[in-house]
Amino acid sequence: MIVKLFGVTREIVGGPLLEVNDIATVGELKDYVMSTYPGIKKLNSLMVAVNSEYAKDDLTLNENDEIALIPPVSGG
Amino acid sequence: MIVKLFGVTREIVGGPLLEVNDIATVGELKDYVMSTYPGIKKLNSLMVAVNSEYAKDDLTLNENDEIALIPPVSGG
Amino acid sequence: MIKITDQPLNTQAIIDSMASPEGGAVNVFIGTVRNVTKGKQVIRLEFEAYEPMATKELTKIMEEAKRKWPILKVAVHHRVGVLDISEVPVVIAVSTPHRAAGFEACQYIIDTLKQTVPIWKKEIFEDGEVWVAAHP
Amino acid sequence: MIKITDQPLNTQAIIDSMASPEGGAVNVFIGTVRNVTKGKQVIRLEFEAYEPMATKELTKIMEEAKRKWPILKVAVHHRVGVLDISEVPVVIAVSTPHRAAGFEACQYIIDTLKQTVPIWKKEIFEDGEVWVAAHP
Repeated sequence: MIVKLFGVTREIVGGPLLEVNDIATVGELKDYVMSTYPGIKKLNSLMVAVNSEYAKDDLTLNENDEIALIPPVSGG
Repeated sequence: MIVKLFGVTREIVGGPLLEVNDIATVGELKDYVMSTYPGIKKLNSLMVAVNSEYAKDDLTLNENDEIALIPPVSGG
Repeated sequence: MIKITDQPLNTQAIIDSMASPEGGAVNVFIGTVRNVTKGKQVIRLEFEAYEPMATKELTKIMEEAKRKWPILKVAVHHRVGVLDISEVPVVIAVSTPHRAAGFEACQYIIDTLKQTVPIWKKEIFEDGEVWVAAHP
Repeated sequence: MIKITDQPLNTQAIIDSMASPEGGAVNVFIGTVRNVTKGKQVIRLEFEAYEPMATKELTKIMEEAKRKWPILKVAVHHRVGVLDISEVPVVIAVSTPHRAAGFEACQYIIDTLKQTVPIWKKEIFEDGEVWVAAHP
Protein backbone atom coordinates (compact mmCIF):
# COMPACT_ATOMS: atom_id res chain seq x y z
CA MET A 1 0.00 0.00 0.00
CA ILE A 2 1.09 3.54 -0.79
CA VAL A 3 0.64 6.26 1.84
CA LYS A 4 0.63 9.94 0.86
CA LEU A 5 2.68 12.26 3.02
CA PHE A 6 2.35 16.00 3.60
CA GLY A 7 4.02 18.75 5.55
CA VAL A 8 6.21 17.66 8.42
CA THR A 9 5.59 13.93 7.82
CA ARG A 10 6.83 14.31 4.23
CA GLU A 11 10.00 15.93 5.55
CA ILE A 12 10.52 13.33 8.29
CA VAL A 13 10.12 10.41 5.89
CA GLY A 14 12.02 12.22 3.14
CA GLY A 15 9.50 12.03 0.31
CA PRO A 16 5.83 12.42 -0.64
CA LEU A 17 5.00 8.69 -0.68
CA LEU A 18 5.64 5.76 1.65
CA GLU A 19 5.14 2.12 0.75
CA VAL A 20 3.93 -0.14 3.56
CA ASN A 21 3.10 -3.84 3.68
CA ASP A 22 1.14 -6.17 5.95
CA ILE A 23 -0.87 -3.34 7.54
CA ALA A 24 -4.50 -4.23 8.26
CA THR A 25 -5.96 -1.18 9.98
CA VAL A 26 -5.50 2.55 10.48
CA GLY A 27 -4.26 1.88 14.02
CA GLU A 28 -1.60 -0.51 12.75
CA LEU A 29 -0.46 2.04 10.19
CA LYS A 30 -0.07 4.68 12.91
CA ASP A 31 1.88 2.25 15.12
CA TYR A 32 4.10 1.30 12.20
CA VAL A 33 5.04 4.84 11.11
CA MET A 34 5.54 6.02 14.69
CA SER A 35 7.88 3.16 15.51
CA THR A 36 9.71 3.38 12.17
CA TYR A 37 10.03 7.19 12.19
CA PRO A 38 10.53 8.47 15.75
CA GLY A 39 10.11 12.04 14.42
CA ILE A 40 6.46 11.25 13.71
CA LYS A 41 5.94 10.09 17.29
CA LYS A 42 7.04 13.53 18.51
CA LEU A 43 4.24 15.33 16.67
CA ASN A 44 1.32 16.91 18.52
CA SER A 45 -1.04 14.52 16.78
CA LEU A 46 -1.26 12.12 13.88
CA MET A 47 -4.41 11.37 11.93
CA VAL A 48 -4.91 9.08 8.97
CA ALA A 49 -7.20 9.91 6.07
CA VAL A 50 -8.72 7.10 4.01
CA ASN A 51 -10.31 8.15 0.71
CA SER A 52 -10.11 11.80 1.78
CA GLU A 53 -11.92 11.27 5.10
CA TYR A 54 -10.51 11.23 8.61
CA ALA A 55 -10.47 7.54 9.65
CA LYS A 56 -10.79 5.84 13.03
CA ASP A 57 -8.11 3.46 14.27
CA ASP A 58 -10.22 0.33 13.78
CA LEU A 59 -10.94 0.99 10.10
CA THR A 60 -9.67 -1.82 7.85
CA LEU A 61 -7.44 -0.69 5.00
CA ASN A 62 -7.91 -2.02 1.46
CA GLU A 63 -5.31 -2.18 -1.29
CA ASN A 64 -7.07 0.39 -3.48
CA ASP A 65 -7.83 2.91 -0.69
CA GLU A 66 -6.24 6.32 -0.96
CA ILE A 67 -4.37 6.63 2.34
CA ALA A 68 -2.66 9.71 3.76
CA LEU A 69 -0.97 10.70 7.00
CA ILE A 70 -2.38 13.94 8.38
CA PRO A 71 -0.02 15.73 10.79
CA PRO A 72 -1.39 18.72 12.80
CA VAL A 73 -3.05 21.07 10.32
CA SER A 74 -2.27 24.81 10.24
CA GLY A 75 -4.11 26.41 7.34
CA GLY A 76 -5.54 29.90 7.21
CA MET B 1 -31.06 80.99 16.18
CA ILE B 2 -30.95 78.68 13.20
CA VAL B 3 -31.48 74.95 13.70
CA LYS B 4 -30.34 72.42 11.10
CA LEU B 5 -32.78 69.68 10.20
CA PHE B 6 -32.17 66.22 8.77
CA GLY B 7 -34.14 63.18 7.72
CA VAL B 8 -37.65 62.92 9.04
CA THR B 9 -37.45 66.23 10.96
CA ARG B 10 -36.53 68.05 7.73
CA GLU B 11 -39.59 66.54 6.07
CA ILE B 12 -41.90 67.31 9.02
CA VAL B 13 -40.82 70.95 9.18
CA GLY B 14 -40.67 71.24 5.40
CA GLY B 15 -37.09 72.49 4.95
CA PRO B 16 -33.47 72.05 6.04
CA LEU B 17 -33.38 75.02 8.45
CA LEU B 18 -35.64 76.30 11.21
CA GLU B 19 -35.38 79.72 12.83
CA VAL B 20 -36.24 79.88 16.53
CA ASN B 21 -36.24 82.74 19.02
CA ASP B 22 -36.19 83.12 22.80
CA ILE B 23 -34.87 79.60 23.37
CA ALA B 24 -32.35 79.35 26.23
CA THR B 25 -31.54 75.64 26.53
CA VAL B 26 -31.54 72.35 24.62
CA GLY B 27 -34.55 71.23 26.66
CA GLU B 28 -36.51 74.34 25.72
CA LEU B 29 -35.68 73.79 22.07
CA LYS B 30 -36.98 70.21 22.25
CA ASP B 31 -40.17 71.36 23.97
CA TYR B 32 -40.67 74.09 21.39
CA VAL B 33 -40.26 71.89 18.29
CA MET B 34 -42.36 69.10 19.77
CA SER B 35 -45.24 71.42 20.58
CA THR B 36 -44.97 73.35 17.30
CA TYR B 37 -44.60 70.24 15.10
CA PRO B 38 -46.66 67.36 16.51
CA GLY B 39 -45.00 65.02 13.97
CA ILE B 40 -41.72 65.46 15.83
CA LYS B 41 -43.39 64.41 19.09
CA LYS B 42 -44.35 61.09 17.48
CA LEU B 43 -40.73 60.11 16.79
CA ASN B 44 -39.00 57.32 18.70
CA SER B 45 -36.52 59.83 20.07
CA LEU B 46 -35.24 63.35 19.53
CA MET B 47 -31.71 64.46 20.30
CA VAL B 48 -30.12 67.85 19.83
CA ALA B 49 -26.55 68.35 18.68
CA VAL B 50 -24.69 71.50 19.61
CA ASN B 51 -21.47 72.16 17.71
CA SER B 52 -21.55 68.57 16.37
CA GLU B 53 -21.87 66.93 19.79
CA TYR B 54 -24.90 65.34 21.41
CA ALA B 55 -26.10 67.82 24.04
CA LYS B 56 -27.92 67.38 27.34
CA ASP B 57 -31.20 69.15 28.02
CA ASP B 58 -29.73 71.65 30.48
CA LEU B 59 -27.06 72.95 28.05
CA THR B 60 -27.43 76.68 27.39
CA LEU B 61 -27.59 77.67 23.74
CA ASN B 62 -25.57 80.57 22.36
CA GLU B 63 -26.32 82.61 19.28
CA ASN B 64 -23.26 81.36 17.38
CA ASP B 65 -23.66 77.66 18.26
CA GLU B 66 -24.27 75.24 15.42
CA ILE B 67 -27.50 73.54 16.45
CA ALA B 68 -29.15 70.51 14.86
CA LEU B 69 -32.10 68.25 15.58
CA ILE B 70 -31.09 64.57 15.53
CA PRO B 71 -34.03 62.22 14.92
CA PRO B 72 -33.44 58.44 15.37
CA VAL B 73 -30.35 57.52 13.35
CA SER B 74 -30.31 54.61 10.91
CA GLY B 75 -27.01 54.51 9.11
CA GLY B 76 -25.15 51.44 7.90
CA MET C 1 -9.76 56.41 7.28
CA ILE C 2 -13.21 58.03 7.43
CA LYS C 3 -15.07 58.98 4.29
CA ILE C 4 -18.64 60.09 3.73
CA THR C 5 -19.34 60.38 0.03
CA ASP C 6 -22.09 60.32 -2.58
CA GLN C 7 -19.86 58.25 -4.89
CA PRO C 8 -19.75 54.41 -5.01
CA LEU C 9 -17.43 52.97 -2.36
CA ASN C 10 -14.21 51.33 -3.54
CA THR C 11 -14.00 48.20 -1.42
CA GLN C 12 -10.73 46.99 -2.95
CA ALA C 13 -8.99 50.31 -2.25
CA ILE C 14 -10.20 50.18 1.36
CA ILE C 15 -8.88 46.63 1.74
CA ASP C 16 -5.58 47.56 0.09
CA SER C 17 -5.19 50.37 2.63
CA MET C 18 -5.27 47.77 5.44
CA ALA C 19 -1.92 46.25 4.41
CA SER C 20 0.50 46.13 7.32
CA PRO C 21 3.51 43.86 7.88
CA GLU C 22 2.39 43.26 11.49
CA GLY C 23 -1.13 42.35 10.35
CA GLY C 24 -2.39 38.79 10.34
CA ALA C 25 -6.08 39.42 9.72
CA VAL C 26 -8.35 41.90 8.00
CA ASN C 27 -12.03 41.81 8.81
CA VAL C 28 -14.36 43.60 6.41
CA PHE C 29 -18.02 44.40 6.82
CA ILE C 30 -19.89 45.41 3.69
CA GLY C 31 -23.45 46.59 4.07
CA THR C 32 -25.63 46.04 1.00
CA VAL C 33 -29.10 47.26 0.09
CA ARG C 34 -31.56 44.41 0.60
CA ASN C 35 -34.65 44.11 -1.64
CA VAL C 36 -36.97 43.31 1.25
CA THR C 37 -37.57 44.74 4.71
CA LYS C 38 -40.13 43.23 7.09
CA GLY C 39 -41.63 41.31 4.18
CA LYS C 40 -42.06 44.43 2.02
CA GLN C 41 -40.39 44.98 -1.36
CA VAL C 42 -37.87 47.82 -1.29
CA ILE C 43 -37.31 49.86 -4.47
CA ARG C 44 -34.33 51.91 -3.32
CA LEU C 45 -32.83 53.61 -0.26
CA GLU C 46 -31.91 57.22 0.34
CA PHE C 47 -29.19 58.12 2.83
CA GLU C 48 -28.57 61.50 4.36
CA ALA C 49 -25.79 62.51 6.78
CA TYR C 50 -25.00 65.42 9.07
CA GLU C 51 -21.47 65.21 7.77
CA PRO C 52 -19.19 67.06 10.23
CA MET C 53 -20.93 65.45 13.19
CA ALA C 54 -20.97 62.01 11.51
CA THR C 55 -17.22 62.27 11.00
CA LYS C 56 -16.77 63.32 14.63
CA GLU C 57 -18.88 60.43 15.95
CA LEU C 58 -17.10 57.94 13.68
CA THR C 59 -13.77 59.23 14.96
CA LYS C 60 -14.93 58.59 18.53
CA ILE C 61 -16.02 55.05 17.62
CA MET C 62 -12.69 54.31 15.97
CA GLU C 63 -10.74 55.72 18.93
CA GLU C 64 -12.79 53.64 21.34
CA ALA C 65 -12.24 50.53 19.21
CA LYS C 66 -8.49 51.21 19.26
CA ARG C 67 -8.62 51.38 23.05
CA LYS C 68 -10.46 48.06 23.26
CA TRP C 69 -8.51 46.06 20.65
CA PRO C 70 -4.99 46.07 19.18
CA ILE C 71 -5.97 47.64 15.86
CA LEU C 72 -3.29 48.32 13.26
CA LYS C 73 -5.51 50.07 10.72
CA VAL C 74 -9.18 50.85 10.47
CA ALA C 75 -11.40 52.50 7.87
CA VAL C 76 -15.09 53.39 7.70
CA HIS C 77 -16.59 54.62 4.44
CA HIS C 78 -20.28 55.51 4.25
CA ARG C 79 -22.18 56.48 1.17
CA VAL C 80 -25.05 58.99 1.02
CA GLY C 81 -27.65 59.73 -1.65
CA VAL C 82 -29.83 57.32 -3.60
CA LEU C 83 -28.81 53.63 -3.54
CA ASP C 84 -30.35 50.82 -5.55
CA ILE C 85 -30.72 47.17 -4.50
CA SER C 86 -27.33 45.44 -3.99
CA GLU C 87 -25.45 48.74 -3.80
CA VAL C 88 -23.13 49.32 -0.85
CA PRO C 89 -23.93 52.01 1.76
CA VAL C 90 -21.10 51.14 4.14
CA VAL C 91 -17.71 49.42 4.22
CA ILE C 92 -15.78 48.89 7.46
CA ALA C 93 -12.33 47.31 7.49
CA VAL C 94 -10.11 46.50 10.46
CA SER C 95 -6.56 45.15 10.37
CA THR C 96 -5.27 43.35 13.49
CA PRO C 97 -2.39 41.04 14.35
CA HIS C 98 -4.83 38.22 15.21
CA ARG C 99 -8.26 37.46 13.87
CA ALA C 100 -10.50 37.35 16.96
CA ALA C 101 -9.91 41.03 17.70
CA GLY C 102 -10.69 41.92 14.09
CA PHE C 103 -14.10 40.25 14.16
CA GLU C 104 -14.98 41.86 17.50
CA ALA C 105 -13.75 45.34 16.56
CA CYS C 106 -15.47 45.35 13.17
CA GLN C 107 -18.77 44.25 14.72
CA TYR C 108 -18.42 46.84 17.48
CA ILE C 109 -17.91 49.58 14.91
CA ILE C 110 -20.94 48.75 12.76
CA ASP C 111 -23.17 48.17 15.82
CA THR C 112 -22.14 51.50 17.36
CA LEU C 113 -22.34 53.35 14.04
CA LYS C 114 -25.99 52.35 13.79
CA GLN C 115 -26.66 53.68 17.29
CA THR C 116 -24.84 57.00 17.37
CA VAL C 117 -23.72 58.30 13.97
CA PRO C 118 -26.08 60.96 12.51
CA ILE C 119 -26.90 59.24 9.24
CA TRP C 120 -30.48 58.57 8.19
CA LYS C 121 -31.98 56.06 5.82
CA LYS C 122 -35.27 56.25 3.99
CA GLU C 123 -36.77 53.11 2.50
CA ILE C 124 -38.72 53.67 -0.69
CA PHE C 125 -41.50 51.17 -1.40
CA GLU C 126 -43.94 50.86 -4.32
CA ASP C 127 -46.62 52.56 -2.25
CA GLY C 128 -44.74 54.91 0.04
CA GLU C 129 -41.62 55.58 2.02
CA VAL C 130 -40.39 55.26 5.60
CA TRP C 131 -37.55 56.83 7.58
CA VAL C 132 -36.01 53.78 9.22
CA ALA C 133 -36.29 53.66 13.03
CA ALA C 134 -38.03 57.04 13.18
CA HIS C 135 -41.36 55.79 14.52
CA PRO C 136 -42.45 53.06 16.97
CA MET D 1 -17.19 28.75 -3.98
CA ILE D 2 -14.14 26.72 -2.90
CA LYS D 3 -10.77 27.30 -4.50
CA ILE D 4 -7.30 26.07 -3.59
CA THR D 5 -4.73 27.68 -5.82
CA ASP D 6 -1.08 28.66 -6.08
CA GLN D 7 -2.07 31.98 -7.67
CA PRO D 8 -2.75 35.25 -5.77
CA LEU D 9 -6.32 35.42 -4.46
CA ASN D 10 -8.65 37.95 -6.06
CA THR D 11 -10.48 39.47 -3.09
CA GLN D 12 -12.58 41.83 -5.19
CA ALA D 13 -13.86 38.99 -7.41
CA ILE D 14 -14.78 36.98 -4.30
CA ILE D 15 -16.66 39.95 -2.86
CA ASP D 16 -18.38 40.61 -6.19
CA SER D 17 -19.58 36.99 -6.20
CA MET D 18 -21.42 37.65 -2.91
CA ALA D 19 -23.93 40.01 -4.56
CA SER D 20 -27.51 38.97 -3.84
CA PRO D 21 -30.70 41.05 -3.84
CA GLU D 22 -31.76 39.44 -0.55
CA GLY D 23 -28.38 40.19 1.04
CA GLY D 24 -27.92 42.96 3.60
CA ALA D 25 -24.41 42.15 4.79
CA VAL D 26 -21.20 40.63 3.52
CA ASN D 27 -18.56 39.65 6.05
CA VAL D 28 -15.07 39.05 4.72
CA PHE D 29 -12.10 37.55 6.51
CA ILE D 30 -8.72 38.05 4.87
CA GLY D 31 -5.74 36.27 6.36
CA THR D 32 -2.42 37.99 5.77
CA VAL D 33 1.17 36.88 6.35
CA ARG D 34 2.47 38.56 9.51
CA ASN D 35 6.17 39.49 9.80
CA VAL D 36 6.44 38.21 13.36
CA THR D 37 5.36 35.06 15.20
CA LYS D 38 5.99 34.61 18.92
CA GLY D 39 8.45 37.50 18.80
CA LYS D 40 10.46 36.00 15.95
CA GLN D 41 10.95 37.66 12.55
CA VAL D 42 9.29 35.68 9.75
CA ILE D 43 10.85 35.77 6.26
CA ARG D 44 8.09 33.96 4.37
CA LEU D 45 5.52 31.19 4.70
CA GLU D 46 5.04 28.02 2.69
CA PHE D 47 1.61 26.41 2.43
CA GLU D 48 0.86 22.89 1.31
CA ALA D 49 -2.56 21.23 0.91
CA TYR D 50 -3.93 17.74 0.45
CA GLU D 51 -6.23 19.19 -2.15
CA PRO D 52 -9.10 16.74 -2.69
CA MET D 53 -9.48 16.20 1.04
CA ALA D 54 -9.14 19.91 1.78
CA THR D 55 -11.96 20.62 -0.67
CA LYS D 56 -14.06 17.90 0.95
CA GLU D 57 -13.48 19.24 4.48
CA LEU D 58 -14.18 22.81 3.36
CA THR D 59 -17.43 21.63 1.78
CA LYS D 60 -18.44 20.06 5.10
CA ILE D 61 -17.65 23.30 6.95
CA MET D 62 -19.69 25.35 4.50
CA GLU D 63 -22.62 22.93 4.68
CA GLU D 64 -22.54 23.03 8.48
CA ALA D 65 -22.39 26.85 8.41
CA LYS D 66 -25.43 26.88 6.12
CA ARG D 67 -27.29 24.70 8.61
CA LYS D 68 -26.41 27.04 11.47
CA TRP D 69 -27.01 30.41 9.78
CA PRO D 70 -29.19 31.77 6.96
CA ILE D 71 -26.37 32.09 4.43
CA LEU D 72 -27.11 33.35 0.93
CA LYS D 73 -23.63 32.87 -0.51
CA VAL D 74 -20.30 31.73 0.83
CA ALA D 75 -16.80 31.37 -0.61
CA VAL D 76 -13.49 30.11 0.75
CA HIS D 77 -10.32 30.58 -1.28
CA HIS D 78 -6.99 29.31 0.06
CA ARG D 79 -3.62 29.82 -1.50
CA VAL D 80 -0.73 27.34 -1.42
CA GLY D 81 2.97 27.70 -2.21
CA VAL D 82 5.39 30.38 -1.07
CA LEU D 83 3.91 33.59 0.39
CA ASP D 84 5.77 36.73 1.38
CA ILE D 85 4.92 39.14 4.21
CA SER D 86 1.54 40.87 3.67
CA GLU D 87 0.42 38.35 1.06
CA VAL D 88 -2.97 36.69 1.48
CA PRO D 89 -3.24 32.94 2.21
CA VAL D 90 -6.99 32.86 2.75
CA VAL D 91 -10.14 34.82 1.95
CA ILE D 92 -13.54 33.85 3.35
CA ALA D 93 -16.70 35.72 2.40
CA VAL D 94 -20.24 35.21 3.64
CA SER D 95 -23.39 36.96 2.44
CA THR D 96 -26.39 37.01 4.78
CA PRO D 97 -29.66 38.96 5.06
CA HIS D 98 -28.53 40.44 8.42
CA ARG D 99 -25.09 41.21 9.73
CA ALA D 100 -24.87 39.28 13.02
CA ALA D 101 -25.14 35.91 11.23
CA GLY D 102 -22.43 36.96 8.78
CA PHE D 103 -19.91 37.75 11.51
CA GLU D 104 -20.66 34.49 13.33
CA ALA D 105 -20.60 32.30 10.22
CA CYS D 106 -17.38 33.81 8.87
CA GLN D 107 -15.63 33.33 12.21
CA TYR D 108 -16.95 29.78 12.49
CA ILE D 109 -15.57 28.95 9.04
CA ILE D 110 -12.05 30.29 9.66
CA ASP D 111 -11.90 28.76 13.16
CA THR D 112 -13.00 25.35 11.89
CA LEU D 113 -10.78 25.55 8.79
CA LYS D 114 -7.78 25.89 11.08
CA GLN D 115 -8.83 22.80 13.04
CA THR D 116 -9.83 20.32 10.36
CA VAL D 117 -8.75 21.22 6.83
CA PRO D 118 -5.59 19.40 5.67
CA ILE D 119 -3.47 22.43 4.86
CA TRP D 120 -0.05 22.95 6.40
CA LYS D 121 2.01 26.06 6.97
CA LYS D 122 5.76 26.29 7.39
CA GLU D 123 7.26 29.46 8.86
CA ILE D 124 10.67 30.36 7.47
CA PHE D 125 12.94 32.34 9.81
CA GLU D 126 16.46 33.77 9.32
CA ASP D 127 17.88 30.78 11.18
CA GLY D 128 15.52 27.93 10.48
CA GLU D 129 11.97 26.84 9.79
CA VAL D 130 9.01 25.41 11.68
CA TRP D 131 5.87 23.52 10.65
CA VAL D 132 3.21 25.43 12.57
CA ALA D 133 1.42 23.44 15.30
CA ALA D 134 3.37 20.27 14.51
CA HIS D 135 5.21 20.03 17.81
CA PRO D 136 4.38 20.80 21.47
